[in-house]
Amino acid sequence: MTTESKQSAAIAGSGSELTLRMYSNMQRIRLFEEQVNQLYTRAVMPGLAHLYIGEEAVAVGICEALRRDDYITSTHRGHGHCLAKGASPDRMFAELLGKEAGYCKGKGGSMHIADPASGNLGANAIVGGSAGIATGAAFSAKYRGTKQVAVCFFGEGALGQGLLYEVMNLARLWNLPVIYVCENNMYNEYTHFSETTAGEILARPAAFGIPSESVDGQDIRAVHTAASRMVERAREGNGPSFLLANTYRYHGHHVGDVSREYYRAKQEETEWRAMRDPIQVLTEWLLKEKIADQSQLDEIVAKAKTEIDAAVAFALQSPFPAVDKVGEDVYA
Amino acid sequence: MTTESKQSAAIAGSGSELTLRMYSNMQRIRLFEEQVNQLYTRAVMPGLAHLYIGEEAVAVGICEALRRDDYITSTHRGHGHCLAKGASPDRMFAELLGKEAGYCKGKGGSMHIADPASGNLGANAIVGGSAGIATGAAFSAKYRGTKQVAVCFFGEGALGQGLLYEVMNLARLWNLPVIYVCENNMYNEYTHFSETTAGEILARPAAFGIPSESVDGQDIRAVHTAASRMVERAREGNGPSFLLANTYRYHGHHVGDVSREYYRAKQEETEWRAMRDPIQVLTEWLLKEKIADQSQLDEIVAKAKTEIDAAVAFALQSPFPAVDKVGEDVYA
Amino acid sequence: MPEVAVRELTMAEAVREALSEEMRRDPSVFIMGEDVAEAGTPFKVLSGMVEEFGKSRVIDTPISEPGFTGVGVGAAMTGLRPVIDIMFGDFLTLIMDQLVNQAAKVHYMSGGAWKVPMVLRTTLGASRRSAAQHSQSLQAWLSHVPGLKVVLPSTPYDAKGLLKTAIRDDNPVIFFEDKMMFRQKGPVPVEDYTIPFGVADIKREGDDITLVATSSMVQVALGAAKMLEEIGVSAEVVDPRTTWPLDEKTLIESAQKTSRAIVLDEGYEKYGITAEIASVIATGAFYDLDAPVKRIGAMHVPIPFSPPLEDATIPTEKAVFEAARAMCKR
Amino acid sequence: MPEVAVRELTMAEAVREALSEEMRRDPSVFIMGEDVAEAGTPFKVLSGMVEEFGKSRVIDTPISEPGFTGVGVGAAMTGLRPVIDIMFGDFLTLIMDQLVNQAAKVHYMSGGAWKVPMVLRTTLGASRRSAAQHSQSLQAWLSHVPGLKVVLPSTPYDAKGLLKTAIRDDNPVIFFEDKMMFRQKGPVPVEDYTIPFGVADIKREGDDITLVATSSMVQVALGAAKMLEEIGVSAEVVDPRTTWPLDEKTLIESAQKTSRAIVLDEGYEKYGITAEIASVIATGAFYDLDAPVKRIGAMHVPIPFSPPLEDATIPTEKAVFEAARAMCKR
Ligand SMILES: Cc1ncc(C[n+]2csc(CCOP(=O)(O)OP(=O)(O)O)c2C)c(N)n1
Ligand SMILES: Cc1ncc(C[n+]2csc(CCOP(=O)(O)OP(=O)(O)O)c2C)c(N)n1
Ligand SMILES: [Mg+2]
Ligand SMILES: [Mg+2]
Repeated sequence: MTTESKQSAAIAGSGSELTLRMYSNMQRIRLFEEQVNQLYTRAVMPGLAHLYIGEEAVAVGICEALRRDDYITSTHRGHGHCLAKGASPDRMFAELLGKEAGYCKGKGGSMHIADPASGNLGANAIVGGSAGIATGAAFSAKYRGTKQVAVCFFGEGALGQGLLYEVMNLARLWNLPVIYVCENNMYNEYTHFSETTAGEILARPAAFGIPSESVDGQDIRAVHTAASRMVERAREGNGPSFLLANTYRYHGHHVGDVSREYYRAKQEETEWRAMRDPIQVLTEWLLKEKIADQSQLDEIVAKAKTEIDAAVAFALQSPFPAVDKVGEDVYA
Repeated sequence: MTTESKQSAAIAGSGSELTLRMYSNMQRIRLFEEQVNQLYTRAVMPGLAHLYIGEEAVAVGICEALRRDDYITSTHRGHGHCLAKGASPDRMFAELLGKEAGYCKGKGGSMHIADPASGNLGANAIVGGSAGIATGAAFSAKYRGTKQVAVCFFGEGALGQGLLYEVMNLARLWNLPVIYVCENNMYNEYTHFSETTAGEILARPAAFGIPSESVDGQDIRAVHTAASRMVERAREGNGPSFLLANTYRYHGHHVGDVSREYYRAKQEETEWRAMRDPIQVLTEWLLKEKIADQSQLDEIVAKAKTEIDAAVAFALQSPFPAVDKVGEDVYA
Repeated sequence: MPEVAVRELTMAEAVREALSEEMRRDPSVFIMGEDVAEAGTPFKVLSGMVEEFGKSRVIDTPISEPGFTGVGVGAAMTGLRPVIDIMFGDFLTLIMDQLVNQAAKVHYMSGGAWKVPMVLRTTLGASRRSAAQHSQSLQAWLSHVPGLKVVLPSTPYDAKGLLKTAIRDDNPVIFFEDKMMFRQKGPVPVEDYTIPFGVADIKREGDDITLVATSSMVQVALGAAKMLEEIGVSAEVVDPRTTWPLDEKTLIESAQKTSRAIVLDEGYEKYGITAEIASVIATGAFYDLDAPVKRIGAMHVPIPFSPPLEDATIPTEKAVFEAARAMCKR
Repeated sequence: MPEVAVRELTMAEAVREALSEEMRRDPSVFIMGEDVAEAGTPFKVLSGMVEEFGKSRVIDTPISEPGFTGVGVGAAMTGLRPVIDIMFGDFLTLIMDQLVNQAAKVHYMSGGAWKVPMVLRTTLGASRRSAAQHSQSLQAWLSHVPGLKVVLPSTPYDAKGLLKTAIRDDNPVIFFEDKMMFRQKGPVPVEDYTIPFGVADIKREGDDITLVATSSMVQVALGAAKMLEEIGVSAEVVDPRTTWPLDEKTLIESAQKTSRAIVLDEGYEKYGITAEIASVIATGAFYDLDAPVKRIGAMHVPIPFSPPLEDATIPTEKAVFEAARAMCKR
């Protein structure tokens, strides 16, 4: 499988199966999230969810540079990471609806989906809470000599958590194969990141001796190229890196956050959607480079739609866990 | 009092009352600590203590740039900070012996001495634990418009605590009058700081946009000059700074740490004592500049010795708190 | 209380009114936390306050709970009265050092020289389908710590009066608000009033059994009491209102009167609030009890997301009713 | 236990032996913490281990408790068995999020998909003149949390057997060692053995009163039992050994037999370990108790530095003796 990631690194930026797979996965995430929003508005989904729409290129561009047995840790806004790393939509929807068939038997929900089969150590509802776990997975990979890599996804709000600096220091001291991916969508909930973040973001990892880059998070080929470099570095034993991906969430902080004018301008939203949409950016490139024509792309979307619709149907019809399951899985 | 600090800043580096006062205060701290060591070996002092011997120039050089109503937070190695900020040895010794006359009525001990009268918010036995308190005192000074400054003393080991990065970010965002003083004596207990600290120390505050300098912590005139600049900056409303003072502790991590060969070479200790002693460095300068002759300096030491001996005597003869005092001061 | 003008306020409005009145009264009071200003917190408890008091007194922070709680401690030591906002009680895990090793101990360790007049507002309670990291009720941890005071209001009236007392108190006070109660209405007098700490409130008088309940569980107890009434069991509902200081006397006297007691709290039952209160009653009313004191708290599992599972972990009116019925042999 | 070769080891030696044997047996076990390698911890508990196992398995860390505890959680999820060393139990305040919101919940939140076989060794206990931030016994907090197991050994024999069980357990286990007991000797068999969790140990048989004691308090209880013997009171000393899981049956049966119980723990008494155990006994032995269950824990004050004051805050043999004498009406 190493070869796959080597190859993907090599051919990133050129036309390829990979690029079409990335196109497909971004579409799958977007369709997945649109369904989540539906399920919420239709009051079928318990609780809330944080949509990844607008940020698809980050999760997909990075996860396509990983092996299936590499690790990721995810966040409250984690559906995109989970799908990109290889989870299937049916069990994800089932989890979001609290059903027995869900990845966590309904016990975790949207903010805690995890999947050992695809190396997903889990979403986390504590901002920055998984920085230690990702770093520990990298420590473990090095200790066991498996050449696995760990990716820690977090929003720029997690830059406020001291834990991140503690583990970046450890990762550099011990030369661990971990990549810290900061998804800067510019908002910590309802507060602009400029009000919460002093100095230069990239100077923070640099202060611990960790190589860092920033990338246009809406350009999946750029994300994938940068990620592939960092994955190689980690796999070769050259230690941690930090990737700052500048991106934007189209929807509210969570599905219930609908009137947003008090913290961000409608125009800002429309501009990003119109000019910086990651799917559109890749579409234009694919067509320009003649890697695919519109009909092929439509076909991909149609396939994705079928898959997602079927997944929702599966989740809706599958049963809740029996109440007596509540006491199971507390202890291994 | 502002004038005093202005003045001290101005005349730092030239001969002066100030320089002789700094000489005297370094001697007082050293004599104080030698007595603490005695009290421990004579088994008169309960528990342990962390001696400041070798690091005197840092506390004195910085505190001489402060007003009495400025704030400091201190550490487990805090006797030097406490004396330098203006506490008196008699009540300090009384506290170290757990006596009623101590600054904390015996309830705090060596690791928790505090003194509102001299702006000492307290020593802290949690490494890095006072970073929030110092930053909060600076926030308060700004909120109340008092032009007070807060100094946060901590050892380089506290660079491992995430809290420090959280509050440096806040201090820069809110432009708070706080100075973070990292006393790098090269050891976190029994581990060399190079094993625990990745990257460049000064790059850490810089990453949060905080101006930083490093200084020879054994040259009190250099420490005082740098500190005075930072105090002025804070007082003028220009926000936080970070001072890295490179220094060395002559004794063990605590009074009981006597066989140290397994973590540091005897030669390293002797070299620092012989070539980098802060008192000796200042003495030579004072004599060379003819600011004082040996007899004047001997007189200062004699006075200091008398003061410290009297303080010890006072503490030894003063009573323990009555047992029924144990339940007082839990709630204000 | 005397005849005064009274109107209905939600719990959120009562909290906001208490904060606003205290901030008008005392310029040293300020609010600090995540999304407290324009957003007025995700629960909208503070809506409008930044408009009145400005960004210098209603302060948005980065997502740095230990950092800004520490700033609160230092500000409190130096002349201010911070009200720190911790969005979810689950995040107390991040600030235990600042609360327990710093705020709670400063006054004692300094021999009374420094004090920490800080209020820390946070939330408790499950059943919002928020899963294991956003649903805990961790009041037991803080009630265990000398130097802290712990407040658990169960009505808008209590919330306003207790919060004013908390802000005027010279010690660190942890103030827990039930997320599910924010929209619940109750009568609140127009006049200024405070409620002393350590004074339990009898929410309902009764003779056959005592239901001691905190915060969110007071409504559950009152609901169970109604059901019990229908089968002829008269239940007394007692709300300690503060777990530290704890009004042991009122709890014990009620149990002595009814000779039976059930203790309810939404925190985990094991080693929780119910353990302390049950043991206080079992000791204080030892010679009057007809049955062992019964404890009902959250099931000993992380709180699950799935609605049927989550509902099974929280004490319900029905569970309390059944337990009480059994104790009263009906 | 059967006839086996036995020698005297200190508590520190027993802990070290358990760790060393498990590390020889299982290469996935490693130790991580501050000054654990060459220094062998400030208490010298791990002296010599780095020489045998090397720096890749006995790992010195920066002073980053939340960071390296988090690394432990991630390592445990991915095939290793970390033993994390937290020098003073007081520093648990810094890692509550990693322990409570992460380690304790990962297995449940993932529906059993991931597990966290991690041991966290830390210390408890006062009377070392270390003052308020280096003397606490915070086991009550962790016993309150579903998903964690909590171990409190009181002898070298128990320490070795329980630590081996902890390392082989697939769940996060918090293992508390009393700093004052490290040099205390006791018999430890040469052969490999483990001690199951949730099984209390009767340290001394007796008929008139039950003294339930944890960790450091077991010696206090045994001392008091000796004094009681002299006045003709036969005390039974029961050590739960683990507060979660808790062997309620043995505790209750002992109290039923003696009809009187005192519960001892060095943590703060209020909302502490003694509350849960006292309430379990008061309920389980309700119809057999001649007197209310008595609780004796640390005084509700931050632990003072001054020797006469500190000594007044900790349960003593004399205090236990007096309480027991009064309960037995002698
Ligand atoms: C420790 C902690 N503090 C606060 C919260 C509440 N909260 C949930 S998401 C969020 C904002 C996170 O912003 P960011 O990290 O940028 O992620 P984004 O939502 O933008 O993807 C906050 C404050 C939390 N879950 N955890
Ligand atoms: C949070 C925390 N972790 C560990 C300790 C134990 N400890 C006390 S001092 C010390 C080393 C501190 O080193 P440094 O900060 O460089 O200060 P120095 O002793 O060198 O002055 C440690 C690890 C502590 N007191 N607090
Ligand atoms: Mg964001
Ligand atoms: Mg040091």
